[in-house]
Amino acid sequence: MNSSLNLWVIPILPLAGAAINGFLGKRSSRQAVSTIALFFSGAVFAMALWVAMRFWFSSLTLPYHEYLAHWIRSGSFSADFAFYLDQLSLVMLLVVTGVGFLIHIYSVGYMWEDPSYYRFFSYLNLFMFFMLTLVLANNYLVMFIGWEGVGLASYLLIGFWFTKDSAASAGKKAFIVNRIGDFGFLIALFLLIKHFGSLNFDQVFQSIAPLAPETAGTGLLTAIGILLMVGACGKSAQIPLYIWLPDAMEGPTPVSALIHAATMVTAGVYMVSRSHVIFERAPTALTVVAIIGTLTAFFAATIGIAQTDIKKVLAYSTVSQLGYMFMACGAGAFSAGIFHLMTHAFFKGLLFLGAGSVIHAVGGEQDMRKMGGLKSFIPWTFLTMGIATLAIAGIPPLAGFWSKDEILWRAYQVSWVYWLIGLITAFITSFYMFRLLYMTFFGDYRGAQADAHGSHGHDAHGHGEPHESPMVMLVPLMILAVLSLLGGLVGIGNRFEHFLAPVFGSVEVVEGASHGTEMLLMGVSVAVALLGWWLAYLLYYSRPELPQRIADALGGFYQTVVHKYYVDEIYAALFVKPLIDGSTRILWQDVDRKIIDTAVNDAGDGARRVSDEARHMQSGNIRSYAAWIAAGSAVVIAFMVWMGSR
Amino acid sequence: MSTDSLSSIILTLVTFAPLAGGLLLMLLPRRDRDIRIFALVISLLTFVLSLHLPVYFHRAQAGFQYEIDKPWVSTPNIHYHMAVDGISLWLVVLTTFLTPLCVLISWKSIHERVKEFFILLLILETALIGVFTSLDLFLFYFFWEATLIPMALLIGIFGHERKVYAAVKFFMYTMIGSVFMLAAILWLYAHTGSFDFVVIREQIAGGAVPGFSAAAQWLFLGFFLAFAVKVPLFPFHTWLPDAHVEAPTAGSVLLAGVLLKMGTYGLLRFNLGLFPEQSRHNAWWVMTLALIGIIYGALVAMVQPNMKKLIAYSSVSHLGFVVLGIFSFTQAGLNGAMFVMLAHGISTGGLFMLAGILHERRHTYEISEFGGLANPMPIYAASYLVIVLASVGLPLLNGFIGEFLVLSGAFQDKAIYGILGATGIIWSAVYLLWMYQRVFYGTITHPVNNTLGDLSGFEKMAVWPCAAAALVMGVAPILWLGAIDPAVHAALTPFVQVVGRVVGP
Amino acid sequence: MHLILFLAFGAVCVGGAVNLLAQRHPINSALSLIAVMAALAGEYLLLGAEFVAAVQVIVYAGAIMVLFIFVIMLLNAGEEEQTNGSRVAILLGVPGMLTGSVLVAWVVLRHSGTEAVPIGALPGPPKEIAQLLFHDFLLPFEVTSVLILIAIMGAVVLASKPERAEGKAD
Amino acid sequence: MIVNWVATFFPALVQTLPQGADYVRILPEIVLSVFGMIVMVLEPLLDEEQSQKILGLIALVGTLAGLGATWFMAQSPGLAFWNMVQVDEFSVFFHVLVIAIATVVILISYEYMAVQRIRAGEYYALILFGVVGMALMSSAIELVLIFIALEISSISSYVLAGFRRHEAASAESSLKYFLLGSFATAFFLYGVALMFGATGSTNIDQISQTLQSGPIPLLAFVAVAFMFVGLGFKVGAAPFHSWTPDVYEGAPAPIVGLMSTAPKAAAFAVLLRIVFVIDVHAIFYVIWVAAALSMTLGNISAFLQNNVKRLLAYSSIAHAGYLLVAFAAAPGPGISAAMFYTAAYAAMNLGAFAVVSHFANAGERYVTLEDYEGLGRSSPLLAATLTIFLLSLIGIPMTGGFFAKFYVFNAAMKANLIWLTIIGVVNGGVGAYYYLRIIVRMYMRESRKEVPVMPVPFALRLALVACLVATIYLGIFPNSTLQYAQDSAQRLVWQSSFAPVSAEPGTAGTVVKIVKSGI
Amino acid sequence: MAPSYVPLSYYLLLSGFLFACGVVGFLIKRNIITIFMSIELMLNGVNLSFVAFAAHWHALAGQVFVFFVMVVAAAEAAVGLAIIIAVYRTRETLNVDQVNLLKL
Repeated sequence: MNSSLNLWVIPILPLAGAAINGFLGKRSSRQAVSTIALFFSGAVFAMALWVAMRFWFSSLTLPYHEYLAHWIRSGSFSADFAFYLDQLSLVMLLVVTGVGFLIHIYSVGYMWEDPSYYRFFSYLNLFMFFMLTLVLANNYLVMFIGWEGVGLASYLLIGFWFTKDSAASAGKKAFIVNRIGDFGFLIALFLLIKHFGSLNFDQVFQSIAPLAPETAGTGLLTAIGILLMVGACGKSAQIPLYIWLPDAMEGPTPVSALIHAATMVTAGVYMVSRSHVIFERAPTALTVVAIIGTLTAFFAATIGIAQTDIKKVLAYSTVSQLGYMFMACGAGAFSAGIFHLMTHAFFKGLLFLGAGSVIHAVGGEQDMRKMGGLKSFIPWTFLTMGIATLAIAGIPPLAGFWSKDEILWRAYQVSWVYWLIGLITAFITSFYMFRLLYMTFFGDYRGAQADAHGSHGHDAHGHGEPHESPMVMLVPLMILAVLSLLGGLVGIGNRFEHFLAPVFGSVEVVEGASHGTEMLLMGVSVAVALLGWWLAYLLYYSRPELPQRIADALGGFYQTVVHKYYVDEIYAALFVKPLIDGSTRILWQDVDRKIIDTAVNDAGDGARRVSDEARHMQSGNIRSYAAWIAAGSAVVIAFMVWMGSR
Repeated sequence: MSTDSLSSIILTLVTFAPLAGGLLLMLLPRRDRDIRIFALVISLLTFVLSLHLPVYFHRAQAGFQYEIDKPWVSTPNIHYHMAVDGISLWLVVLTTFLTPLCVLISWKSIHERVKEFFILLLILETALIGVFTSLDLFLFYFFWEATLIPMALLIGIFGHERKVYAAVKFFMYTMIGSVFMLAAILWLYAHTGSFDFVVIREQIAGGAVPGFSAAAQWLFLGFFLAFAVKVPLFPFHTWLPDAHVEAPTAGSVLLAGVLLKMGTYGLLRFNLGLFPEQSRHNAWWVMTLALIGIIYGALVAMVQPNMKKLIAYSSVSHLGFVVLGIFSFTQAGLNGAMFVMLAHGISTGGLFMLAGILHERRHTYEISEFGGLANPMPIYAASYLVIVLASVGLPLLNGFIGEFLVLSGAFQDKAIYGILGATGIIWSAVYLLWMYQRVFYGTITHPVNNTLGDLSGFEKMAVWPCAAAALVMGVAPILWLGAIDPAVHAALTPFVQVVGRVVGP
Repeated sequence: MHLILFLAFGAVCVGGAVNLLAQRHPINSALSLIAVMAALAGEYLLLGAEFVAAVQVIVYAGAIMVLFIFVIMLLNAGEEEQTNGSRVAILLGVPGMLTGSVLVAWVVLRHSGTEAVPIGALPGPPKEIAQLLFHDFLLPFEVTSVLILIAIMGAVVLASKPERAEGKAD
Repeated sequence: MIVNWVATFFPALVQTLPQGADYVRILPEIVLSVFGMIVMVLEPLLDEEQSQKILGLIALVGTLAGLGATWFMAQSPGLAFWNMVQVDEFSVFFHVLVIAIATVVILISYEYMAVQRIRAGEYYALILFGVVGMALMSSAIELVLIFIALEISSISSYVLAGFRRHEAASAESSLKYFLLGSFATAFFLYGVALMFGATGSTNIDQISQTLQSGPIPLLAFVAVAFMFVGLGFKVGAAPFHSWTPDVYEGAPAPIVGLMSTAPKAAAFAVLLRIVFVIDVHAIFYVIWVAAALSMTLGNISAFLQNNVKRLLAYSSIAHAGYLLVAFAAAPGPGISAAMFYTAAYAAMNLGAFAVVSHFANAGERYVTLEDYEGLGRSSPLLAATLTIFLLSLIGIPMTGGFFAKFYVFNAAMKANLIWLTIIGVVNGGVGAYYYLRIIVRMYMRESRKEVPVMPVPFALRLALVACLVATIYLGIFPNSTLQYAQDSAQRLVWQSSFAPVSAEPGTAGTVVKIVKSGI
Repeated sequence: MAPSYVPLSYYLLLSGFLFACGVVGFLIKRNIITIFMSIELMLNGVNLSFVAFAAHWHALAGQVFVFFVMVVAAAEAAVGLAIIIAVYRTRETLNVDQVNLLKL
């Protein structure tokens, strides 16, 4: 029997931090603000660790339920504030609080100069609150609180520098695109309510578990699965709703690291994994997940090749890596997905923070073409980012290698097509990541000595030349670098899978025959990663003039890739513009004004016109009046005679 | 006074306290400050009195409570019959909650004919409360019509440029809509000999009304038309943007916050209560209109260049949710509809107050006149954001609960209703956040905006309760749903043929 | 005999009425109206209403018509101008009137037929009329005085020259 | 007393002389006539300044005495003067109404006379005498007397309409009223003649008995048609309404207040008796159409009206239409609804005209809507008062107009006149527009013209308060008035010598059925 | 006197004709005085009906009615002619088509 963990404290702590900083921060010093923010995010991390310890030392059995209070009650339907902890959420909990805490620390340094310092930490803590709610939810609706809430936090943080139009627009875009996904999510919830009468994970899954897997194409669970995937697409930036994530880089870099790489964007993966009971019984939905994941992984990676903005590269990389996770889920390897989620949180968080450090170093410049040769200026950053790059490229024995390989192997078991595309993506990933590394840290420094980008406030202490970040920023980098180095080791020998087995079911027994195949595939993928590295080395270090020539040779296609396949433009032309123009011209001007309101006013005018006509009966002439009387009486008499003689 | 004896007259007290205050106000000398304070005191007093209702309300009990039933006119048989159930209870409290805020928000903005303004406001409050508390159809109609004049005058006297057009349009539109209801009420009286809602309902349910089956559809339409204009349901909505844009802030707040609810309340109470059969037959097109309202209202709101018009069209959209929920005949749908009514009252009331605050400073509602306001007015921007998010339907704020329940209910009725309705959550994010961005984000384009002052004390007192209420309603909806749920369940008993739907979620 | 007399008086009546309409000078119209009234007095005699006939001649043809002629003279009314102020009167009023009269004529004929029913002994001795007038119809008779009072006052107020009391409203 | 004394000593005279009770039953008329004559006689004896005040006061006392006399009259219900008049609740109701209207009109005139410099003597005397006629109309049950009374009220109205005779408009108004009024009277008279021909009687009760005894002769149908034309004219019902706007526009404002209420009420009383006592069913269709036409035409025509008096004239046509709706409804609730309506209408319309006549100023210069702009600011109390009357005319709750309309439509609905009810309620909605225009002008527009606002004198204040109290009283406590109207309606239907109505579906039901089947 | 052998309907038709002539006169004549005379013509027509019906019913009430009509006619004539004079004073015309200040 578990004694109460008081899990509710976990989300409440950052909320308290957010509230304190939000209401009082404006009048407090930066030190006070950072103390509050760090205290609350640290405390929540400590508490997560404590929970994990208790589990580790077996004083806690999972899953663990905690009921807090009523929320919505309508008839027999109820959704209450209640929390749920199992191995899956424990992993998420640790990742979110851990990475979150590190990024809080980092932000103290990164945002120190910003005039809205308090606001940033308030938002950041708010984000933690919602993210933890999402992770710890006991039912879909509470999860939805977190789900929408992280969207809100993301909106606020992307638009943190709201005076920049692009930032404000990006925030709005993120929220709205997320809402489109939420639309699918909601419909899925309605289906669940309609057919299972509840949104509690336990109840829903218990009702579903006995059901047989549905045959392809039809069925309730398929619908629910696909709709949930729509929601996940929104949150986790998958095709076709990935478009907001690259724009989200308008936010401060720690935000990109925390929300748009490590935690929030993985919520979709978490949710799909959480709903694995549904997906496992809906093969079609699973296939959809796999296809979307695979396509996104490949598609986003190709865009990443041509990007020159350091954060944009990382953004597309994130999209691509999330695609991997969905590929895993689609292949039924939920634990592999979660594994990659975790390692990705480490190295992508690290990459973003490193990028932030770079940007910090070069005074706000984000264009890699204006960087170069930074390794001597910022060696620590270079070192940590290098580790992260190796990790994401899949060079053993770093974290990314283990998780990515697991996914590719599991995908191969489902279909070699997934594997192949995944492999190609791995090659591209390796290429653009090393491209990033070479362009940024090698060669000569191409940036301006004194920069004009003073708008962001984090670079106020004017730059003579690039300089290393303060320790408060470097320490999180180092910790994450260590995690990126070693984090993958927990997956050796399927230990991670075993850990999650109570959630996802036991690990399949791997046949001996395929063990060799697995080794082979592993070798191939390592080779591919090295190939990518080599190509990047070739193009961006030893023969830097080549990329331009290749670009020229490719011409239109290159342009298409640079412009991200014009997807934003296509969406704008297909949806946004018709919607706005149509609403303005057809709905508002035509239907509302011209038809409905005109009809109303015409009725009034018509009455007035009739009135004018009626008034002219009143000609002022006595004889006319007498005529009316005479004619009227004639009618009356005629009628009465008719009635009387009937 | 013991609570029991207070409970027996509390409705009368709550209903007529503002009127009495208004009459007293007439006698007061024209010293604006005193008048404002007096009006505030009266409205607060009414609010405090009205709190008696939820506090002593027996939540688990579905029927009418705090009932008073005294004969008023013997022939025709008109009774002074008032009572509240879980449905009307909250609408009364909503009214009394919003009125003091209206007084506060008008504190500085009304500086001419102050006395008249507050007298009208208080009279309006009485009429509004009366609409929700009266159970006698005559009494209901009485209060229903009585809301027209003070509202029209508030718009017409204290409004903006095209106030006369708007006031007349508002008046005529609703007047003509409601006469059909009068005809239907008269028919019911002629055939049942009673104006009493409960009596008539029982007679109809018992099949004791001669000629009812032939007339029922017309009666349904008679009531429906009056309510549809008030809601307003597409395509009867065009009075709303005009009325809102021209109305003074307090007028808009009450108009959106409470007056529109009269329509949906009427649909719920009377159309569903008296004509369950017809309601079911007509549900498909009513829901279609509601869906059109949701989507159409949102799309038109999206492209409005005028902030108040935008909010007005958003009301069309939101009220579409209410109607959708009501005509889904599901527990969730009706609960949700009720909750959207309350939530919309709070959040749209808040939005109108905020718009009014801006208008006071800049004398315009044009969105293009603003931009970058978050810098000079951070508190204002933050408050605005909270209300916007409540309106967008963010979980843990009030908008979400209602919309979720409504859509869930509609979905249970027919999937397509829920799906189309759910697009509304996308639209609301689109138009509100876009508007928010254009007003608050970016750089300041009009230098005068740099000098705008942040919220004043009175404005804070007016806006923050709304924000707080939005939060409380979002976090602890159970406080409201606890009373709503049994009442809705009772309202749905005539629909018990579809048992699964009713008792189900 | 009666029929001949009826027709004779009737012819005068009809002729007078038509002449009233046809004449353009009001004096001529007035004179034809007097003829109508005189002829009507004859009809009354035929119907046995001697007293009514006498009063008809004295009051109607005598007093009232004199008043008319007096006013015509006073105002020096000339020939009628043929203005067309009202198309409605011709287009709507006259046809309406014609339909009405045709219908009434039809009803009257249907009601009392055309047989020459003797319409009874003549019931009109002044004594009985007096009995009726001062007993059964006492109240209307008395009330008539109020009517006449009003008429007098009205005539005085309206016809008196506006110089006396009110002066010019400024 | 004297009569009793005479009776003791000259028993033979008892047969021929009216009894004491007979005089009591026309006491109000006697009192009013006497006061009228006093005013008339005193007029030449007083100089201009004095006469207006003193004669006004005397007239006022006269009407109040008339009200008192009505109380005495009410104590001895019954027939008088050999079935000439009948005193019952019905006639008492209209007596009180008509005399009360006259009282208020005199109060209103008090200021008006001074401003317009009108000769007071004849004016007040004519009002008093006119009221005699109107009062008699409501109690007369003999067509002769009805005719005379009608003429008294009409002729005094003709004269009063032309009282501002130096104004061309006033003279024209008078002429129009007179010519068309006489024209319509001739129709009424022809109807009486035909009714006499059809039944051999001019007494309403006898006529009704004769008609009940056998098949109704065709002549009676035509007779009722003619009488309806005459009375329809008097009440201003379409299509016999055309005189109203012109006459109201030209006549002095207080007199319009009088004309639009008192003679109308009296004419409605006559119409009620004729319609319900001389029960020729077919007329209900005519009334149905006239009601619908009046409402619609009156409301529609008023839309664009800029002259307030004229606007109120059109409104009075519309209100005549609403009243006729009650006529078209079954006798039971219909009669009482109509009676309530006349009372409520009198209160609110008179109030409105009181404000109009005060505001019109010398020579009635300020009677257009433009003149009313900004009145809410320059003269808030007056504007508020007018607003309440207008709201009552619209039919907004808390005012008499609301209950009046409500009762009327309720009656119509009871009688199953669904379409007429719908036409009525829609008209009630649409009609709100033009009243609203006045309110809009007063409150929502700024004054563009220099319009003098005079202080409200005491008498007018009194009149306004009286109207206001009546309007609001009827709007909140309609019960007693309605109860009284219902009792008298019951009596009216009972005494009309055919089967009781509300209990038996005989009369009411058949009427309803006939009307319903046709429409 | 000997009983009348003229059918009642003849009288009534004559009466109706006179009434109709009066109406037509009102409609087509322009001179106010003539119009007023038309009204008198109508009243005369009615009177004939009364007397005829009185004879028909042996009811003197009809004849009495005629007296009252005459009185009323006299009163109307007095007032009417006074009104006509008043109109003539203000408008200087007796043409009814020109007395149309008040309209619409």
